[in-house]
Amino acid sequence: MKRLYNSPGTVVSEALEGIALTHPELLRLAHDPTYVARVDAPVAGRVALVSGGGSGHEPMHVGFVGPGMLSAACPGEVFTSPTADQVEAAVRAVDAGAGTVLVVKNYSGDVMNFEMAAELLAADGVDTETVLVADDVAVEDSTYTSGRRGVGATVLVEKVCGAAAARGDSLAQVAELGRRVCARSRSLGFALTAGTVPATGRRSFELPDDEIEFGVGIHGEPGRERRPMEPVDALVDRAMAAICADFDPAVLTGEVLLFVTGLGSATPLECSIVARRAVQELDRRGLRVARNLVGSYMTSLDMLGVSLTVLVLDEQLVELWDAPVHTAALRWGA
Amino acid sequence: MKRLYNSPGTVVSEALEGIALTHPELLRLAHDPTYVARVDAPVAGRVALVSGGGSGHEPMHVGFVGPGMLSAACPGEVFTSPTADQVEAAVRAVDAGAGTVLVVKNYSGDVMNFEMAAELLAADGVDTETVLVADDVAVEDSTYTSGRRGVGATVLVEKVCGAAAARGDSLAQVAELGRRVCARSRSLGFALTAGTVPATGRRSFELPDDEIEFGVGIHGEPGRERRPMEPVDALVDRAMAAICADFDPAVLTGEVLLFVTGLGSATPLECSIVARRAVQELDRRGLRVARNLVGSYMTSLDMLGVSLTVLVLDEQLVELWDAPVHTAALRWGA
Amino acid sequence: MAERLSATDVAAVFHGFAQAVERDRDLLTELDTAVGDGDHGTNLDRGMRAATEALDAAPPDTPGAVFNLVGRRLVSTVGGASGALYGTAFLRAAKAAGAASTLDAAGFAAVVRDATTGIAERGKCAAGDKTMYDVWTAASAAADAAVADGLPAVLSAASTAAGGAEQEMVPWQARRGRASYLGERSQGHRDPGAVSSRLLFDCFAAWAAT
Amino acid sequence: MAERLSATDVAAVFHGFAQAVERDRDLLTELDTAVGDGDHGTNLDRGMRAATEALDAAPPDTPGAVFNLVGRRLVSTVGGASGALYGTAFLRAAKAAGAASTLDAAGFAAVVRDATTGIAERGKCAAGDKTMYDVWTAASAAADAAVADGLPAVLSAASTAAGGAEQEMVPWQARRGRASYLGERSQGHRDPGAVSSRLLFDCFAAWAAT
Ligand SMILES: Nc1ncnc2c1ncn2[C@@H]1O[C@H](COP(=O)(O)OP(=O)(O)O)[C@@H](O)[C@H]1O
Ligand SMILES: Nc1ncnc2c1ncn2[C@@H]1O[C@H](COP(=O)(O)OP(=O)(O)O)[C@@H](O)[C@H]1O
Ligand SMILES: [Mg+2]
Ligand SMILES: [Mg+2]
Ligand SMILES: [Mg+2]
Ligand SMILES: [Mg+2]
Repeated sequence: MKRLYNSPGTVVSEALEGIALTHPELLRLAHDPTYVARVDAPVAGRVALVSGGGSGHEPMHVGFVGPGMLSAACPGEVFTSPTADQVEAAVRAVDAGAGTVLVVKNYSGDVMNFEMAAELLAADGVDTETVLVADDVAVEDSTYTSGRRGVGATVLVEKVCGAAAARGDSLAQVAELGRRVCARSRSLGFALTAGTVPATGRRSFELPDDEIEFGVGIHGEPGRERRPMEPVDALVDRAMAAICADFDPAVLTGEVLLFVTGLGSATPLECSIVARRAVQELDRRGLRVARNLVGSYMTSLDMLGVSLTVLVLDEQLVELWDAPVHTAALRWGA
Repeated sequence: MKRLYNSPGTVVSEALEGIALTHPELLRLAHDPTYVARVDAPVAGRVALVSGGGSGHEPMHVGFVGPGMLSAACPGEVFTSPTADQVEAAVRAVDAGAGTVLVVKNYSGDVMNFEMAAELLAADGVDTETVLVADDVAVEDSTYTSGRRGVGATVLVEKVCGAAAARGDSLAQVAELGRRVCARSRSLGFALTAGTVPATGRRSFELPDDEIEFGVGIHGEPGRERRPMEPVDALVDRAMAAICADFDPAVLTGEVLLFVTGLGSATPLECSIVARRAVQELDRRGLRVARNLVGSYMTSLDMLGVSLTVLVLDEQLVELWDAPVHTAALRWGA
Repeated sequence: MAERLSATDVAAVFHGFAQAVERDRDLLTELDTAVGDGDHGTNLDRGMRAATEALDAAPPDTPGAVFNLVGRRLVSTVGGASGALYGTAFLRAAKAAGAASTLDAAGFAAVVRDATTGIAERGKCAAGDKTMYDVWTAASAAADAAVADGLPAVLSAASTAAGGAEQEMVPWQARRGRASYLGERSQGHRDPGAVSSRLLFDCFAAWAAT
Repeated sequence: MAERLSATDVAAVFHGFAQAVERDRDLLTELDTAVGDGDHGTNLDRGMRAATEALDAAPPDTPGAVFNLVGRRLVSTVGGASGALYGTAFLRAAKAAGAASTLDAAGFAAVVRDATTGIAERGKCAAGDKTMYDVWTAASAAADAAVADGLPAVLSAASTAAGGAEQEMVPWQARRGRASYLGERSQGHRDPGAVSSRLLFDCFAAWAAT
């Protein structure tokens, strides 16, 4: 399959060079090991915030590095979590002595590599706290699985923790807020086609023209269920039903934040059509969409699909969401 | 082909509803005729700025409505210019008595419908000035063609004119600045696949796996030339050569703005890889990329490709580019 | 055979045109996909549906009023090049028809002549640019030449000339509209607007033949 | 047949493993595409290239130092679950091997035992979860049981047990790693990490057989 690459092996490194070249006032790209940090890090007296994961999900995470959000991001190869070295080096580069919160999506590889890094840092007196994001209701959370995957809520955790760190919250407070976002977020995605992995030049899975994968992840894993294709409103309703059913009913009231992310090839037209129905559905359930974010912020290469996230807001979360942020992909108030 | 639609006929109207529902503080959607206006328009004492065109290019133009950019946008059906009615109604809604600048991409349909609207408005005493964007060097500009197409420079014109209008420039001044951006901008795009038109569910053109269209437009028109597929760096070099060769050498010096827009399905990884090479190429030619914008800002449904635009800067253009803007798709300083 | 077109007659022709456009919608879109952006059939179908609905809702009582209503509805609902061009053409036709209750051979030829000028002005196009204008000028010239032979002859001559022009243009290179971006690659393709214009003149001729 | 593994021997085995991974890279990636994210072959190939380059650049002089260098390179270059797991396994193996200049049957069995425990701790996995851990436990148990029969017997028993376990797991449902997201749909697929682990034990056995 044709793509805009030079060669499969250089996709990540060339893209990172491109990002660094086009955001010199914001970002610094480090090599061996690879990470991307705020130019102004470490920021004295502030908790640092580091995340990372496999590449192929852009703008996450590198696009969220900057004032009000991440201090650094560690991009792995496509769909491959970063190495422990990358995480360790990034934290050492941005930690200002106030400790570092690690935002980790719940995938075996990510969890293990961040954990190894945290062990190495702890041995050296660098404090870290880990916020584990596991919001995907498509996956059963039981002792017989690796637990839920981390998807859309990751972006929300990074925004909220970034704002908390910027205003001077302590390591424990920033981590606590991140966990609060996790506890109040649920997500679900569906896809009409898989993404095209650079290394193979092929889609991770093939779907007939009348079928979709419901409950997909962002790494080309097939979803939990293969279903017949339906008009998008029906798919959104189905996703919303699964998301809402998973919340404790006592929590799911009042104001919510709706996050709709395209998974790669969904056009802005399609994202808006999905957002329309999602807002209507939440409204029908008596929930007010007080904040929203719609666009392709967490992707899976060129997958055609969307992922929906609902975060139940409270006053503090609204304040932190609204706080200024200045990153390549998300910017307001600055 | 599967897409995230309910039905081909409702794509535009549902997407507009979605945008309005998710940006109530920023935008107002009017029906019969359809347009999208800033909630705070008309802004007293300020020149208004109206653009529009066929849909399928999102976020352009609706995503650029807001303080510091467009006063209103008129979205037509997919790849179909808006009607004269839409333009007329939008201008009437946002004109504050200081006149309105119309940003028109040079396509027969757009030109004629905006012209009809301008005639109707003039008859009623509403002053308009038209800035015609025609930056695509892939098209020969001669009396034997409809002239060059308007592509990427449109976004730059809207940003610069929006900033000029916001600071209080007169109708003539705002239009003059828009024409200045046009005179100093050149663009070229290439695509590996065409977009999928909702009405037919098919790609506008089919390309074999080892060929590309060089010099494509954004409406599914084939390009000027079908070429063998090459690594993306070679394609970027080829596009840059065409762009730079088209400038008056006396103009093409000093600082430039580089705009790389994905055309629909180009991933952020791909856009960054393209941007990397484009910056390097401009650098090699002794030009400094003082400002840049990289992302999918002007698209052609789900076309897989990119379009490159170079704008030769001067002090005033830098100032207007940097001025605050608050729209759904472009936001800084606000 | 009728020597005069009434308001009802003109409305009937537009109903026929709407049906023809609906029938050939995919063909028109197909032709526009090859040289343009693939919307001409959809565009015109949307517009003619709106136009015939308006004609049914409040049937106008002069040919001029029919042209005016159709022109206005097209301007409001089509967009694109063809919305502006057909809209302008029919609004000019309305002006040429004035308040007369019927159109005879000379009246019809005058209507086509003014509509054709409207297209040239709106499209800034000339003969040989390979657009709908080439079909309209051919039809207009043929209509003018046949005025002495009466309305049915005028309508039939216009239709024949339109068909001939549409075919003759195929090898040309487009110099206006989206097809012009293709340069030499536009050669050998039928122009979608020329084909739809030809359909319109066919509908007038069909009315005369019944 | 050699009763002891020297540093050179262990390095030779890792060279063999690197070749086997390069040869079977597409198979491993294919298996990972079916139940995971399609990178296991690429991941391990990248890591083992880096590891063998490091071994060639500065050949370590104890088996423990070989394991340590390979473990470190994998931790630095692989990422993903397998980078952490193989990295941890070999770093633990290095500790178990200590400063000894060679490994005998008991030494090798102890190395495998500690590496296996490292995988369990790092992966928070248990027997039956359908991961590489099932292959390692099977190999470790077989190695322990064969210690009295000498090193070649230990290596051959480990390899046979690894192969048997890898096959036996196929119908199981995965409970750790990406394959677990598939639930019942993971049944009937080979686990990529189990297959690569099996390759490693085959390489040790192949060394003993030459
Ligand atoms: N400048 C022009 N002058 C005359 N006719 C034109 C011009 N531009 C386009 N056309 C006609 O319009 C037709 C295309 O109509 P349509 O596809 O509906 O609009 P658009 O090109 O805006 O998509 C062409 O086939 C051609 O006949
Ligand atoms: N929690 C775990 N415990 C033990 N082994 C695991 C665990 N998670 C994954 N694995 C092993 O790792 C293999 C996948 O490796 P790889 O594809 O390189 O990493 P990733 O899953 O991060 O893409 C699986 O086949 C499985 O054997
Ligand atoms: Mg992986
Ligand atoms: Mg069109
Ligand atoms: Mg068209
Ligand atoms: Mg994998």
